[in-house]
Amino acid sequence: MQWASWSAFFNMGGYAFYVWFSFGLTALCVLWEVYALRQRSRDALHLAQLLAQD
Amino acid sequence: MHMNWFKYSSPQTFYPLAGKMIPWFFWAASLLCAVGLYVSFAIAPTDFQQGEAYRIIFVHVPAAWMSMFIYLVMAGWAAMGLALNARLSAMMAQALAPTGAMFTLLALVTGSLWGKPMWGTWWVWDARLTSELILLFLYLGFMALQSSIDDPRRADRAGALLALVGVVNVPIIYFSVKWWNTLHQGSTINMGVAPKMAATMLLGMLLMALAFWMYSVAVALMRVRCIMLERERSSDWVKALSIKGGK
Amino acid sequence: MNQTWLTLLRRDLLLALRRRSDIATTLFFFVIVSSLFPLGIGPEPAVLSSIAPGVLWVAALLAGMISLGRLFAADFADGSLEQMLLAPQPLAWLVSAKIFAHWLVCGLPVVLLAPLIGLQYALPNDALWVLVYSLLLGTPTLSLIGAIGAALTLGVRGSGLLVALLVLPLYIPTLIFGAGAVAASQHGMSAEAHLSLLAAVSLLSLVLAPLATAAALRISVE
Amino acid sequence: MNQTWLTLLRRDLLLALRRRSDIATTLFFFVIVSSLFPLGIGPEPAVLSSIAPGVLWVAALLAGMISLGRLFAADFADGSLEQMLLAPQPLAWLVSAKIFAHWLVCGLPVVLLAPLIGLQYALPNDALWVLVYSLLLGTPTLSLIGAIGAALTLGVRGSGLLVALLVLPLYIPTLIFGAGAVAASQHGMSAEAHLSLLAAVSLLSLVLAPLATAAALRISVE
Amino acid sequence: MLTAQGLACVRGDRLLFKDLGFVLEAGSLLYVLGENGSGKSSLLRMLCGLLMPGQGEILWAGKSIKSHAEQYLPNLKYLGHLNGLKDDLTALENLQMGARIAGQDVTAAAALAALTAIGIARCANLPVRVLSQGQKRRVALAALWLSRSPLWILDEPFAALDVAATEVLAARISEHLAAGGMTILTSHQDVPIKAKSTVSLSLSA
Amino acid sequence: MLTAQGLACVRGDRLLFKDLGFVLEAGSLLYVLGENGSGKSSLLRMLCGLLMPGQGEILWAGKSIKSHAEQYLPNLKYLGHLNGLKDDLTALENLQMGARIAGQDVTAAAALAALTAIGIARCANLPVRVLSQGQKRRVALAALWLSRSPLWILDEPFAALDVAATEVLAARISEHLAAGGMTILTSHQDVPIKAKSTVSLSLSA
Ligand code: HEM
Ligand SMILES: Nc1ncnc2c1ncn2[C@@H]1O[C@H](COP(=O)(O)OP(=O)(O)OP(=O)(O)O)[C@@H](O)[C@H]1O
Ligand SMILES: Nc1ncnc2c1ncn2[C@@H]1O[C@H](COP(=O)(O)OP(=O)(O)OP(=O)(O)O)[C@@H](O)[C@H]1O
Ligand SMILES: [Mg+2]
Ligand SMILES: [Mg+2]
Repeated sequence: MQWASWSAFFNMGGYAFYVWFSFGLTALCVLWEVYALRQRSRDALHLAQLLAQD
Repeated sequence: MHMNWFKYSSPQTFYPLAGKMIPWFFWAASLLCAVGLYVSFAIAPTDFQQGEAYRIIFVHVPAAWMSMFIYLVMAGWAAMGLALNARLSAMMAQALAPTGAMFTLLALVTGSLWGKPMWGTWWVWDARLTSELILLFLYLGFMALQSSIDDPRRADRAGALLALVGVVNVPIIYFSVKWWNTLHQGSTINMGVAPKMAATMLLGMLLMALAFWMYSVAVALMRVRCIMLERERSSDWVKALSIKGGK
Repeated sequence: MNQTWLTLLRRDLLLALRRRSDIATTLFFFVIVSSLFPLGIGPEPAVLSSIAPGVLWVAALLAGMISLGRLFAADFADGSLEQMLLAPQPLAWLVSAKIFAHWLVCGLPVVLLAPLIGLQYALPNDALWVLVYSLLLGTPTLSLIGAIGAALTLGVRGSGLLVALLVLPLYIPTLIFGAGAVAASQHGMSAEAHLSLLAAVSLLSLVLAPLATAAALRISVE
Repeated sequence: MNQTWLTLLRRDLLLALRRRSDIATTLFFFVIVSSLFPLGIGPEPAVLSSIAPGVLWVAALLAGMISLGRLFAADFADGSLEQMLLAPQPLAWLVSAKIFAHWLVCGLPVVLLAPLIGLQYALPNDALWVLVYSLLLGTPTLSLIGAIGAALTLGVRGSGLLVALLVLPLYIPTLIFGAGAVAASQHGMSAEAHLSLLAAVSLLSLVLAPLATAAALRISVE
Repeated sequence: MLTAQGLACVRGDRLLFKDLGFVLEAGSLLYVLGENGSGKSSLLRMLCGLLMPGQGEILWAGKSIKSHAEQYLPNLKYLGHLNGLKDDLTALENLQMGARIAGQDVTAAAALAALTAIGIARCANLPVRVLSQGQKRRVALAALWLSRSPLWILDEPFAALDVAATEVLAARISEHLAAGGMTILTSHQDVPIKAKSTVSLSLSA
Repeated sequence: MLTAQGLACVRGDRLLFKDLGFVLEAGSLLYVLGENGSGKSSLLRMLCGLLMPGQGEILWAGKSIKSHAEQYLPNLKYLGHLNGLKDDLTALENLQMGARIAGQDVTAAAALAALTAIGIARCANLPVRVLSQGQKRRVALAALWLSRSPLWILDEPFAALDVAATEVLAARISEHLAAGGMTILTSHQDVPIKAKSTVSLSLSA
């Protein structure tokens, strides 16, 4: 383990913004994609249900 | 054998099958990601030239790899869809595109975030950066074409053809951009100069790339399920499914 | 009066939202066109930054122009346009709602994205801000003037090229003042004069363009 | 085989002749776009001449792209396209006649006019010649690759913008080699390498594009 | 009261009709007949002010509809060959927004009631894109249940409708006429509509 | 001999027909009937190879028209809803160039004779743009007088034609059938055509 402390870890040798932004953005994109797909599948099923009642 | 393939390539049977596979891929992705992150942050040593900023490669490079890999896979599915007139293949191609575009965008953004501390600028018209940007355009063209054709079968086939044309062009574009860049000798910065990587760094990148790969499969399967539902919304199996609540 | 206007605006925005890829296309056209120039001209940051104002503004112009096809064509094809013509409100007023929606959907994203492309062209920070201001003042003019061209070429064969011919010459003052503002700030001068001229052109077209567009629509719908 | 090909070519040229304004429009678009830059960038000859290769080539690219709408759309609308699909000759072969006609009508005039615009950009004589050669070698590729995009977007909503998105990224190698050739000769280097690469891209697209276009047409006509 | 005097229509280089005139009083129905291409739609568009007459004048309450458009248009409900629906909006949204753009405030409940009246309440929340031709036409026609305009101009309203919907619509038109409204109609079918007075106007190609 | 087996057609998400099959022998006529939107045009385009069947196969002389297109297409003359005429060319130019593109050499005299046969020789040198709908249709149909293909596929050929032209065309089709040709036809009118054998195929919407 090469981090003296948690704050050193979060500081990333002064590059915190760049590193955490990169990882954070990636995480955000991934989570958003999964969420959007769940929503889309729900919508599609809902529409099918409306059509089924027709 | 091929009987089986045709059986599973019908949406009705593939839909539940994909549903069963998705959690496995997600678990694999999470696990690989956890280990990969541990390696990237806890084990991989600090780079003596770039300091901690280099840790961005653990998302940047896997994302860049995936962006190219997914394009190839997409073109493969597209070719198969065209050749065999298989609906599922075309749907897979369509399902992969947004994820590929997302990774391309991530590669661009994380690359910029890396470039700022390393080069002092967010962007240079370097060959690799430029061709990554063009790859993004190719993805977007594919998606835009598919979404603006209303007839799904036609959209599939038109998209597949475009993907194939793109795949022929990707190497040409890549080499032309490279050549353009070396000729103008504009940027002295070259990504090739990155120092020889330590084995642990490589391991971290590989693990993250594998995690992204598993994630891509899971997400593509989710999306293909959505596409099936939307396309076959008036078929009996989707109606039955929707009344059961989508399980 | 306001209710009809707001409804039209809301409807057009809702439609754009339901077809998100349409918004993206204009934006990416802007991005692609402005990325073509470095490929043609070469990657040296100094050269690029010196031509950036002109190039970015021309790209915005072309993106604005090429998206005009969407302004009235769909309404014309599905009959909502004739319903709009029969609404009791003054047509020019309703038209302004549609133009505003078009700007929100096609112009504003370009304004917001432009600084990012400006970064790729190694524009200094101040110039980036002026770029945003100038686009903010100038792109509405593009939508306003473009609407006249779009209305005139409704239902005409090969309308894409025709609209370009009609509209591009009218865009020239906007281009000159817009690019001039950015270039001025790049050279350490004040961009105010250019920006106020740009605002003046905007105001003028804000007053006149809806009237001209309304007249053109009446002709095209016959 | 040849007779059908020649008839198609003759028919398309005859049609272009009967509608001369169509030829003029592409040309004017090229002229307008390439004249926008001096307006946006400023009149210094040194700057202009250094960006001329890129700007002229991008203008040629955009003019080529914007004229694509005419390649198949009219035939699609009036039913001649389906008759062409039912001709006993290989479709790709027939398509090549149409593409050639398109190039003669939209590409060649641009090639011929380009040196004039080049003069306005203070390009030296040698570079002007290289500009003509490079356009002569490169514009056919624009028509060829563009044909694929035009065929894919036939009858599609908002096809003008879409075709731009599809086709512009594929134009990039042509742009790079074409503008590179002119820039090389401007800097006193030999343009041969660029020109031969341009020719290679042309040849490759000459072989592949008609096939892809034919496949795309079959898909679009369904 | 709508009056037309000496109307003439030229399309391309063909004269479709000339010297056409009529007076339409409250409660009466005008049937415009003629073959394909005889100029029925052109006449109706003229009466809306969408098409300028080659000659002649159209008056609403004695005033030219051209120069007094603001007074005329609130009294008019026009339905052409095209439905004027947005594919990406739902039936309900289309109906409600359409009414608002025509300057009329309509609640969701009222719009739903109109859709119910013409028998497509079930499709209220579906995007119009997925509806069949006849269903789309019904959504467009549902606006007639919301309309408070005295003058209706309907171009082939029965096209693409099945028997049930045709009856419902005919009943609605009769009701409108009974309440003192006016209707101008073209149709290739023969649909019985009750009216105080019915005038037929025949255009020959 | 044209054979269709187990054809199915899906447009959008609707199944228009399935399990459709027939055999068409030399000298016989196939009438395709059905309402608007029932899939007649789609079927005809399938038989030309313009539309891929969702299922099933189409054989010409026992060989798939898909894989043996070069052998099939010279035997086929198709006329769809669209006339395939160029507005800016004259009737004569259109006819002659159309035949050449279909791989057939046709002299101006022969083309003029065809135009005479269908009664629009007078319009031969006018650009098609100025012709009326029915005249345009006749120019397109004149190609049938030049055609040497045994199989004709005609989508509503009588639409927009007046009585005289309808008779001339019906006679031409009968003659073609008598000479051992085959014809597939859709029409909303009832036009008598003499044939060795006539088959009706009814599509239901
Ligand atoms: C917007 C900026 C950037 C983009 C679009 C970008 C794009 C890419 C791409 C596409 C790859 C994969 C190429 C391959 O594996 O052959 C890659 C890998 C890589 N990039 Fe970047 N990059 C950017 C910025 C940077 C910066 C600033 C650096 C470091 C100074 C960098 C260092 C690397 C390294 C070391 C690799 C791995 C190379 C290898 O594994 O062969 N990149 N990048
Ligand atoms: N915009 C136009 N320009 C020129 N001519 C037109 C235009 N619109 C219609 N026409 C012509 O005017 C004539 C009358 O058209 P109109 O649509 O009024 O006929 P209609 O009686 O409504 O026919 P239908 O029963 O088919 O609806 C037709 O011959 C048509 O070709
Ligand atoms: N390109 C297409 N994409 C999706 N659906 C289509 C397409 N073309 C036609 N359809 C639909 O297929 C159905 C059949 O169309 P088709 O043109 O074959 O009917 P038809 O029997 O020829 O009708 P008509 O008598 O009006 O000519 C219609 O419901 C139509 O809306
Ligand atoms: Mg009509
Ligand atoms: Mg039909």
